[in-house]
Amino acid sequence: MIPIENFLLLSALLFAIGFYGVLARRSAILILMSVELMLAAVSINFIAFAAYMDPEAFTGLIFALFVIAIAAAEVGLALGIVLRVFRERRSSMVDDASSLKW
Amino acid sequence: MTHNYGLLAPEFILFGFAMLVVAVDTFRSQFKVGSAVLAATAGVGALAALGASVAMAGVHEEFGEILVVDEFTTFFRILFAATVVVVIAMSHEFVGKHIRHPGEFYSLLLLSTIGATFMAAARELLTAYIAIEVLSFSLYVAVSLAKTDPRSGEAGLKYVLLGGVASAMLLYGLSLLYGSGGSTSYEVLREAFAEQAGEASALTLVGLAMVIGGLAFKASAVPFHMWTPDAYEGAPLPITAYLSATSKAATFALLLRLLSGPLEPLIEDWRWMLATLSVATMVVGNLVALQQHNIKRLLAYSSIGQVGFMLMALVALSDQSTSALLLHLSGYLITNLAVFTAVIAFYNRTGREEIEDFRGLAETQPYLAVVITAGLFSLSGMPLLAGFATKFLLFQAAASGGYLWLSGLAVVMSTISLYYYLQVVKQMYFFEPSGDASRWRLTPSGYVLTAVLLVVMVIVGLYFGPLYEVADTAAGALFA
Amino acid sequence: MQERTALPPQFDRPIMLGGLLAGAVATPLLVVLVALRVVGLISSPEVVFWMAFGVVLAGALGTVMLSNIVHAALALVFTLLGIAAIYLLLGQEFLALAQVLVYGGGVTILIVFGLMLTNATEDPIVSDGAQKPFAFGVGILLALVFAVALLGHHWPAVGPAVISGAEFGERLFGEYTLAILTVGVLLDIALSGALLIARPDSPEESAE
Amino acid sequence: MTASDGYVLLALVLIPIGTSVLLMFTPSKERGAVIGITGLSSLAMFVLSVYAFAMYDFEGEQFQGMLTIPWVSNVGLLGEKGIQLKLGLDGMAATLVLLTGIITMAGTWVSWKLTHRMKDYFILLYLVAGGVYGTWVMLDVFFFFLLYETAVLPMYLLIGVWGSTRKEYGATKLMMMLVGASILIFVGIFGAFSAAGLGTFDMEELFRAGETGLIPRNTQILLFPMVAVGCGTLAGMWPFHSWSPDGHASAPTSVSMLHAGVLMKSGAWGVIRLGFQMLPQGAEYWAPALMVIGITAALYGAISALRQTDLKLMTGFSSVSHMGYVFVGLGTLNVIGMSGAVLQMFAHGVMTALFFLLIGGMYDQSHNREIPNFSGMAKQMPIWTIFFVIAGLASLGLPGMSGFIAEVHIFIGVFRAYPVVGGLAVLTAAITATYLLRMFSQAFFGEFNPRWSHLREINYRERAGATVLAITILTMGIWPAPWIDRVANAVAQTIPGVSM
Repeated sequence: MIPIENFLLLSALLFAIGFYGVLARRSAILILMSVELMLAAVSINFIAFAAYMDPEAFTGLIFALFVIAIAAAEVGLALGIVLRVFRERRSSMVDDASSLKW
Repeated sequence: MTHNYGLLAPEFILFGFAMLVVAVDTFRSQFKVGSAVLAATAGVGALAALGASVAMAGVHEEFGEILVVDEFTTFFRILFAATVVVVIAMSHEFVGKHIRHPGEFYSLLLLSTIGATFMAAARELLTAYIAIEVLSFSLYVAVSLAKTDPRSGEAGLKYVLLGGVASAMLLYGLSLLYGSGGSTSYEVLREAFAEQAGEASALTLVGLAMVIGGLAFKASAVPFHMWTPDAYEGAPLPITAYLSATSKAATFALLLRLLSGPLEPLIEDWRWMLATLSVATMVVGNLVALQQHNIKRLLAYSSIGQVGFMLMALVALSDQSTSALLLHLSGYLITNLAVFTAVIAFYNRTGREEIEDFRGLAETQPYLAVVITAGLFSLSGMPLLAGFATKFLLFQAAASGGYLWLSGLAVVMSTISLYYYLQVVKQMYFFEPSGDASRWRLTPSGYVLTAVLLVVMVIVGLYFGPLYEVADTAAGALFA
Repeated sequence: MQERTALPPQFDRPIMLGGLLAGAVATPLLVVLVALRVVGLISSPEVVFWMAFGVVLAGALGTVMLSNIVHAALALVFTLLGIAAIYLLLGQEFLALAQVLVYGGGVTILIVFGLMLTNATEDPIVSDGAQKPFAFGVGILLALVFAVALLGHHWPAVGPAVISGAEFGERLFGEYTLAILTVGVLLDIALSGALLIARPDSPEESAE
Repeated sequence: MTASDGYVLLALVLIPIGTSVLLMFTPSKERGAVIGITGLSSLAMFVLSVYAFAMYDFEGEQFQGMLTIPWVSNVGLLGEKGIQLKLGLDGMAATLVLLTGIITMAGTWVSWKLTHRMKDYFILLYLVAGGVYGTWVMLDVFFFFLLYETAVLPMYLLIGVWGSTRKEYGATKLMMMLVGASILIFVGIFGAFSAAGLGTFDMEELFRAGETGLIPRNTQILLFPMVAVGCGTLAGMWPFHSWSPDGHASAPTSVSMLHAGVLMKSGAWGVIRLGFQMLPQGAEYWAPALMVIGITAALYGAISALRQTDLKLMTGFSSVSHMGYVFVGLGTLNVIGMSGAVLQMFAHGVMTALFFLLIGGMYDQSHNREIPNFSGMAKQMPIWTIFFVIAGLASLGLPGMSGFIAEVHIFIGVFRAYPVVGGLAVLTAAITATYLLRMFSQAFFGEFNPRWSHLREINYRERAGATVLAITILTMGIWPAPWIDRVANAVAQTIPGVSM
């Protein structure tokens, strides 16, 4: 039996790494990938909690399923916008998109 | 398990009309009709939803474990439906000139309203989250819809990336709350947290902080406001108006549900967080607004400042402060929409959005100058207008809740806000117009819409009793 | 046209390098874990868990640290697949499957397409922002806060419950029908939105 | 006054505001229509004001002509009475209503010669008038404050658009200082409302709460300075007066008239209503401080006026000085001194309006306000000079003029309370006499400066306005009883803890 702490620790580290990526990276696509890491961490959390703490209602599982779906949709949408900006600017660096003050 | 889907009639109407708008758009070119037909379709849909919401006033019924339709929900439903009606009405001329996909534009407005309503109606975390994302996704797309303006895509990019981060934060917080409370249902969570009251575990606290942080982002509270000025500036103007209205109000609706429900037992733990946010938001928002030259950025920072005031009511959370907040929100929405309608009319005519460009508007279009002046004065809380009465009661509620210092600060900030609003007023009245000084006319719909909003603004400012009572009933549903 | 259409040749080297690196790290880890298992200090699922743990975190670190954007994307794939393994360990076959399909399939492909369309494959090296040290501090702090909060909590000593697919589906489409519908709206918004935004429509834009 | 006279009071507020609204829909090309509407409206206000003043029964109840319309109740933090549209007149307010009627009418006549956007000008001017009337008659703190702010707000545009020298600076400074001061009033109102815990903004209830100590004494002591400074800023109270001379210098004529003549009084009125009546225990505590501030202001204003060469600035500082007397009078805490304060509000209002009317009438022709540039004006403009001398003599408190009545009350009150301050007050009067007489001798008499031979006598509208004001000054000076009766009685009735 694996204690729940292990999963939670994994998720916490994953989230922190993702957050680091968001702050440190400049490429829009890399930031997007870092966000995906954070969302994956969330899913692990939800599933772990559901399996260990809430086996009757297991809402967490359903939550995780929705998170996966929505995260995927977010990638699609964000990439669409990246493409538009790229076409207008020929760059996918967030800092280069600077006609607005960052 | 059967659900009463009749409860969701307004949302189904919105959805149906959203699809209809897209369908009409598809066949539009074959029949050679302009985008007016889209606006009309969307407008009819929004009005129908508004009617259905009004017809359901007084209903208090639960939709399974996930939604509740009570006075609070109805209040926001009506608010959102009315807002979307106004936004559709104000955007027709603009859409023709500056929007890439009119059909999509209108259907997004309708669909996002569904998300906003569900945010107010959710009684369970999962539904609340999905509702947030429906609203946010619509806005990500809508912000990027402006034609030929490269700022639009950039704004959309920043918004979607930062929005994703905020969602992740919010979700992580929700997962911790779920882990600590063992359920996603507001009621069950409330019981679970009631046991922890006063000695909440570190897990709960971290979750709480992250949830508040994530929602603070959606409400654009400092320091989670970075996206706001950019999104406001880059977005097409009607969407800027919509961002400042519905997206904010919906976030507050959700916050109210959460804070008065599941998180209420932890009030001592989140109160100081919100107080800090409130102070930072009103100070930063209003001070940074002083340096803006672009009307959209000015309104962005001013709306940030307003969020600071609204957060104050959450800090002093009570039945009274909630009703004051709901009243203030309604007044703020009306005022903001009036200002934006006028600014859009100005933009349609001149294509300009710097504050300096408003120079001499009192000569060239005195009526519009009056509307903008009244709106800005109302935002800063000047008398005879909505802003005065609603701010008065809001600040009073905070003071009565034991936060006299906070409302004192709010009044100071409110006064500072007057200074930057005056910069706009000054341009319009004190100086002669530069360049083309001939008078011009608004479109008839522009006249009607601004006039209606102006009148409502004055009515709310002077005879706010009925609206206040409605808000009070809505607030009562939370604190029953 | 080349014969191989699956991936552009730029991907060859990273895949090979990644494989080598993963092998180099994973083999000793595997050896240690198996040894521990043989001695009887940990159980079989735990062996799998720690392996997945290693893969997920290594992939995540690769995603946020590699300066070659294509490498980073591939590292992400490792992470996402590792997470699917975690779901299996938690007894959720259905979600593991969804994870593999949605992420391993859909998202990865999307990102690779995104990279290719934005010419990242021609010049895959990106530099990070100057706020890196700050970001590092924040990341460490966040991890510490979470670790303290999580490990300090008193958790019940039970194993994960296995929820059958049937049960899951019943609840999903019973209680959460509306959520499914709403997510449908959301997906519609996202996909049609992405399409419309990405598509150049006006002549002056496409001429560019 | 009968109960139905409440509608007269309501009309006093609604007529000017209604006129504003009506003007908005009048085409700005129709100057005749604008003049007609404002003429009728100002006449109606004047008549109703005189009626209200005359019908007030000074031996009757404290508040007369009560009209209460429930507005918002039993929601949120508002209780049974909540916010009411509650009107009523007491003796002090009756006096000030009369003042407003007179000055608005005279100011309207004078403004008809405007050529630049006259319609917009009147819209704003009448909003100010409506707001000021509201502060006199409202007996609900919410509406009191609402109308108080309504009166302040249009000043920004009035000065900014129609003003003269440094108008942008003057307008912004005025606006920011006055609205900034409102912060303090806001906080004061909040504090009192919350401390009383009655859930109502009804003034009578709050007055009672203040008197009985339902608003605790310490709270009152804390809140009174906020209210006093907040309202005092509008009243030009030293050291928060600095907006006032700048504002006056840049404001157009009738705005200066209405502003110095009426609006500043509503600041002092706020100190009386929200300070002395709502927070009486706090007022008692702070009265000496108020007196010190008042006498400092009086001296400072007089000495500053002595140094000015610009006519409008001189009058502006003279206003600061005269408003200082008002605070001195209030600080005495005895009936005679406090009555003097209210009488001074009236007397100063009329005479300062006359000053600004005359200065404006002359400035429009000469575009010059420097006293040394003028000489022997009495020869060129005798009628103008006569009016000016009347105003000046009233200002320095000559017997037979309104100023005398007011100042005599204040002096008596002060000598009873604090003889030393009384001495200073007399000194101030002497300085006032000095700068006024010096100005007379420089500008009106002596060798005529031929540079001004093109100046003509002020026009008939200005003469009419000046006549009304001068008659008021003389009437009050010669037959002061109606004023004194109303005010003294009201003071004795309404301000608790006041000694004879």
